Amino acid sequence: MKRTTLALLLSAAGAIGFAGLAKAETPVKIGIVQATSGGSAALYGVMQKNGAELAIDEINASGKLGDYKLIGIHQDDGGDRGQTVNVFQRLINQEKVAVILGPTLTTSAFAADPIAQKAGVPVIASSNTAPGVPEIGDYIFRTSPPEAMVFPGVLAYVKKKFAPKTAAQIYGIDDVLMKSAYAVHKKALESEGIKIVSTETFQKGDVDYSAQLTKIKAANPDILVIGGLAEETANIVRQARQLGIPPSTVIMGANAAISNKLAELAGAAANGFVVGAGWFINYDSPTNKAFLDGYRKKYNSDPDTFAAQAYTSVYVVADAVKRAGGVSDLKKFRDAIAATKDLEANNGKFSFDEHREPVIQPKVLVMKDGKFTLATD
Amino acid sequence: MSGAKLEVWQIAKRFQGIVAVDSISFTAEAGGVTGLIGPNGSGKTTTMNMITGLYTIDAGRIALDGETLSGCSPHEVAARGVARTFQNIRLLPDQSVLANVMLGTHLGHRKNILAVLARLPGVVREERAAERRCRALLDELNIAHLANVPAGDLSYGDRRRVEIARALATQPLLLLLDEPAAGMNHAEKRQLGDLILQIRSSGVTVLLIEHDIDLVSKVSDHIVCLNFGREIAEGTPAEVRASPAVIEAYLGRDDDA
Amino acid sequence: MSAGFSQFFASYSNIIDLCLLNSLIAYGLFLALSANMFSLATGGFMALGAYCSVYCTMELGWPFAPAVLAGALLAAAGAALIGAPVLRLRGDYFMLATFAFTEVIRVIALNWDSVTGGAIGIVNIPRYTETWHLALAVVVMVYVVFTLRRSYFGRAIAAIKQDDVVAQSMGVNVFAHRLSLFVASGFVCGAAGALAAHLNFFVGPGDFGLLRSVDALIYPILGGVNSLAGPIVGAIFTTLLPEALRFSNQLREILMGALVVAIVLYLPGGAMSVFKLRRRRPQTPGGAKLAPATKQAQS
Amino acid sequence: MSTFLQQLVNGISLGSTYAVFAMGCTLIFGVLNIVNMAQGAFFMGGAYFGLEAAQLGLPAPLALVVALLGGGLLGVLSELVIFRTLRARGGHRWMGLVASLALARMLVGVAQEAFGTQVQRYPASPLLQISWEFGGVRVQFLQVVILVVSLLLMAALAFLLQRSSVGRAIRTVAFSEDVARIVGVPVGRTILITFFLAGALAGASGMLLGNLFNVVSPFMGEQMLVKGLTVIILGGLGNVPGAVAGGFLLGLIEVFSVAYVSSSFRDAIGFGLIFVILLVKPNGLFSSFEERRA
Repeated sequence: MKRTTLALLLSAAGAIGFAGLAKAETPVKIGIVQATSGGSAALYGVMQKNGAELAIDEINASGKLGDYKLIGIHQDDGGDRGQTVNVFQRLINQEKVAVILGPTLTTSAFAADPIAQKAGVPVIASSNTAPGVPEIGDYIFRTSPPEAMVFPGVLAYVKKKFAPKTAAQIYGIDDVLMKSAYAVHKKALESEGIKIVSTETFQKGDVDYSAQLTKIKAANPDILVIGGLAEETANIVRQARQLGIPPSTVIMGANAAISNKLAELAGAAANGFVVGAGWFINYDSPTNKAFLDGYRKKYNSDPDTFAAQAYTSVYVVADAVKRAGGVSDLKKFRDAIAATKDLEANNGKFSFDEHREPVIQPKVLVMKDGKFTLATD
Repeated sequence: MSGAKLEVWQIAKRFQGIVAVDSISFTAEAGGVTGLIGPNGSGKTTTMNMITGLYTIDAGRIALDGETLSGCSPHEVAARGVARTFQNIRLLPDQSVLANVMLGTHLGHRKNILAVLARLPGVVREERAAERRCRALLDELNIAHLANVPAGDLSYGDRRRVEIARALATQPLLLLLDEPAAGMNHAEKRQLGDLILQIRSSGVTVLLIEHDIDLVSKVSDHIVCLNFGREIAEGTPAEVRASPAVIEAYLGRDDDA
Repeated sequence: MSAGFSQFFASYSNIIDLCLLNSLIAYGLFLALSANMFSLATGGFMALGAYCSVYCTMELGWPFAPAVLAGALLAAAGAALIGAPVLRLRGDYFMLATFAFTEVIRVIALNWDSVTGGAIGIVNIPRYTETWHLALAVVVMVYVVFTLRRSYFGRAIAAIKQDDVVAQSMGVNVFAHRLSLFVASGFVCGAAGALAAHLNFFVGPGDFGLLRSVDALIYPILGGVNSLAGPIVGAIFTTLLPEALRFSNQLREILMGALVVAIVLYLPGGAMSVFKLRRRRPQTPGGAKLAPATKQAQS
Repeated sequence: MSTFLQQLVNGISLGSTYAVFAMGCTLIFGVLNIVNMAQGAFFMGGAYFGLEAAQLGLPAPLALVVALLGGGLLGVLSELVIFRTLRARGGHRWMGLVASLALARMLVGVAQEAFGTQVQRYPASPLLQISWEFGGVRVQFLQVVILVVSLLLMAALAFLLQRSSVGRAIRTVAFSEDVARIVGVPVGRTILITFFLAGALAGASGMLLGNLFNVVSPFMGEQMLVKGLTVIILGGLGNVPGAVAGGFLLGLIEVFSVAYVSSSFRDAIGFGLIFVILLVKPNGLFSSFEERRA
């Protein structure tokens, strides 16, 4: 019993990969490592998988890559970095993928990216915004703008418009993304000479922020900076207003809070919410419109910033495949990715800088009547 | 080997305000068999649990060979040479009879954990000696043929024997038997009586808690009778059987004797 | 042939490592479970072992072996510290108290940025843990458990597990035995935490929460708490299952849950109980509800 | 002062959701001496049942009934599939923990398949936007509604347990299954009803919390399960009034540790306190100490 079960499991484990092999075209295998199960990581894992798969379908259908056919191989790591490493090893050594998109969590990236780096397989992340990810090695890229690229611009706008003197911060202390966003926010506030009068934290899965917000209310800050994901931010904004934090207190969010969910969950309370982003849903460009139409048609819902960034990642890959003339030489392919310049993406012109970070035009957005709109001075 | 003298002075026990045992005193002389009788709920098992340290006592003192026993935890009591059986037989049902009895040799082992992990020759010798001793005990109790049978598969009478063997494996100075005859038929009771006398002859002090007055009278040198947590009679079997208080306590309730 | 092997190893080395690591953890829990301690302290112990060993290797520049030992000893010290009060608690109260320990350690790790890096964790940890280290640790544990089981310690522990009143009455110091097992469990989990920290370049507080502690319990229970091989079987099964079911994508969680439920229902004594096809004895009537939970675990 | 009162309101409001959820957990324990780790998933399931009903246009009270029934149904399912089978096979109680955890994971997977991973919310109603301010203390209409509904559920359960024949049967089985059998209580059915009640309470609290905090997600049950376990142990396992008191107490502990110590150490303070309480009162805060009889 034991032996047969084990044998079965092993053979099943080995046999998984051969699913999408062998077509007439030259395949370009893309590993998509996104958590689609395993708790809150699945929230943005699913969005990125959707965004990437949409882009793969579009590119294959358009025929713009000629004989090259993109094959997306999605693997769920369950948000568990042990599994992320398993998946990376198998994608690299067994599937021989040309590039890996992901992983969902920064912690997974720290564990798994070194394997790809060592094997010389490029990795493009679309949700790791913590410092230190591209520093793992020269094969590691990301299309998700780090908070430090976005927030100072937003704060400058708020400072100019509202002249705040004091600020309160609240952030997710057990989330890598938010912990690093918090540090960026704090530094920016300090360098703008805004006094931080209250700092509060919350944890993943929390739904009640009233205790923290009551404390913040008592400190009466001019601005409230939230380091949270869209769902968390929405609830914090809503509860802040319910508890009577006045509209004169401007609420600002992190890049990751860009999502239509925010307006949906926070309702009218979200009006006046300020956030910076590389991408936003109402960004007016043909590329973004095509993305939105395609996404809504395929998934019957709205994309968020993670879906948008994963979508961009695939276009970066396609562009590099074209310029490198295939992926038979991964070094050449990597160089082509690194050389990405002014690619027409859903958030404007997209390039990588010399640190393999995205170069985008950060935009300052204000929530108006349930829609993110570009801030006007 | 010679047994130890057990002295009990005015011990008492309450459970949530209800008095279970109220000031009992008696002595079990070294090398003798003392019977502790009384109707159901008279406090016999509570007394036994106080002696073995399972219950803390609320008042009084217990001493073994003159040294205080009360206040010791159960394993310390056992280390002082007190072994017991249980009213509702408590064997480890999945384990073999031999393994159950071997548990009784626990205190006899002297080797430390590192020696055990290294399986030093001394450890192996100790284990073998313990096993030999237990097999000899099983032999004495006529259950050697059951050594490898899981304890849970045994008949009622055999389980009682295994429990007694386990208690004897601790090489006790004082053996407490809690209603060993419960559920036994006449033949089994007779065998049990012989066994108790045999244990007595080896020098071990025995405190026998029992319902069955005939059995107790047959094997005891001395009997203490309890009712409602109090001592109502004490003396030789003949004296206790003649006591009016004992007759009254048992009158009409003598259903299984 | 050797090329085939090296490709296999490159593809699956981490799975092998994880199977071994989880087996080690499973034996750590096996020690606790063998005296009825349903411990959720695993996450806390592993965190102590991981952070301490990483501090030793990265900050103090110690070699790997003493660092692992230091981590394991710190976790054992933690176990000794909480063990004395917590072991007085029964069943589910014990479970919650140990979980509280894990949570407190996790919150400290989240807040003590200068040592743990907070939520961001510690990155670029040198990879010192080799597959053979893990294999050796598992072999040592198998030997220890095997040897203990045939000694008087083993008999005492088995008695504590099934009926601690009997064990006490036979002279077994139940508290001391349980405390030593709890400390040993802490030591093993601490060592596992130290080895895990040096396996994948990174540690963070998220690695050591409730999920980790619950998974660690599931390994030996699923494999069988009465069998020497139970922990390994349970750990390997639970580690391979998500890999084997990866093809099923979204349905994976559902299938995994269903499989575990099926095993529990058809082999309620754990997977290894399949080798013990002994007939079930009728339960003694009365007291079934209040009887020690361990009674009649096999089918 | 107003900040203190506001925090008190926050704590009571949070505590009421804990209390309703914990009642279900403790009920199961009281009757069967087991912890059902799938209660968190029933909580999540109830929130989705209520959400579906509300989206179909059912008024909130009816949606709550749907959540109750839905949660109860899941409870019954867990008894029929897992616990009954395990009892019949004489499985170790740890197996019940493992199996109910696995069931919880399955249900989370199913919810993810059916409703997606994204957070959803209940339809907004203008009625729910109302709030009052008393000297700087904000009280929302919704908080009051939920507190009232929670208290009603507690009262209903208390009435059911103390006054009805079903309650008598449940209490008898809780006292001893054997005694229940002897006096002719249908044990199997009573246990099934207990599971239904526990699931229903979980489901109802799922919808209440979902409404109060505007959150419905497949993962919402995991944290609640931890809170529920904490509460029932605080209140004494199997002690229903203890669970209610423990629920409010935990809500207040959490809120006040944020208010007067630090939000970063909220859980450490909460758990540290529980640790200490257990050391002083090993059977929970609301139980009288009873010497263990051998």
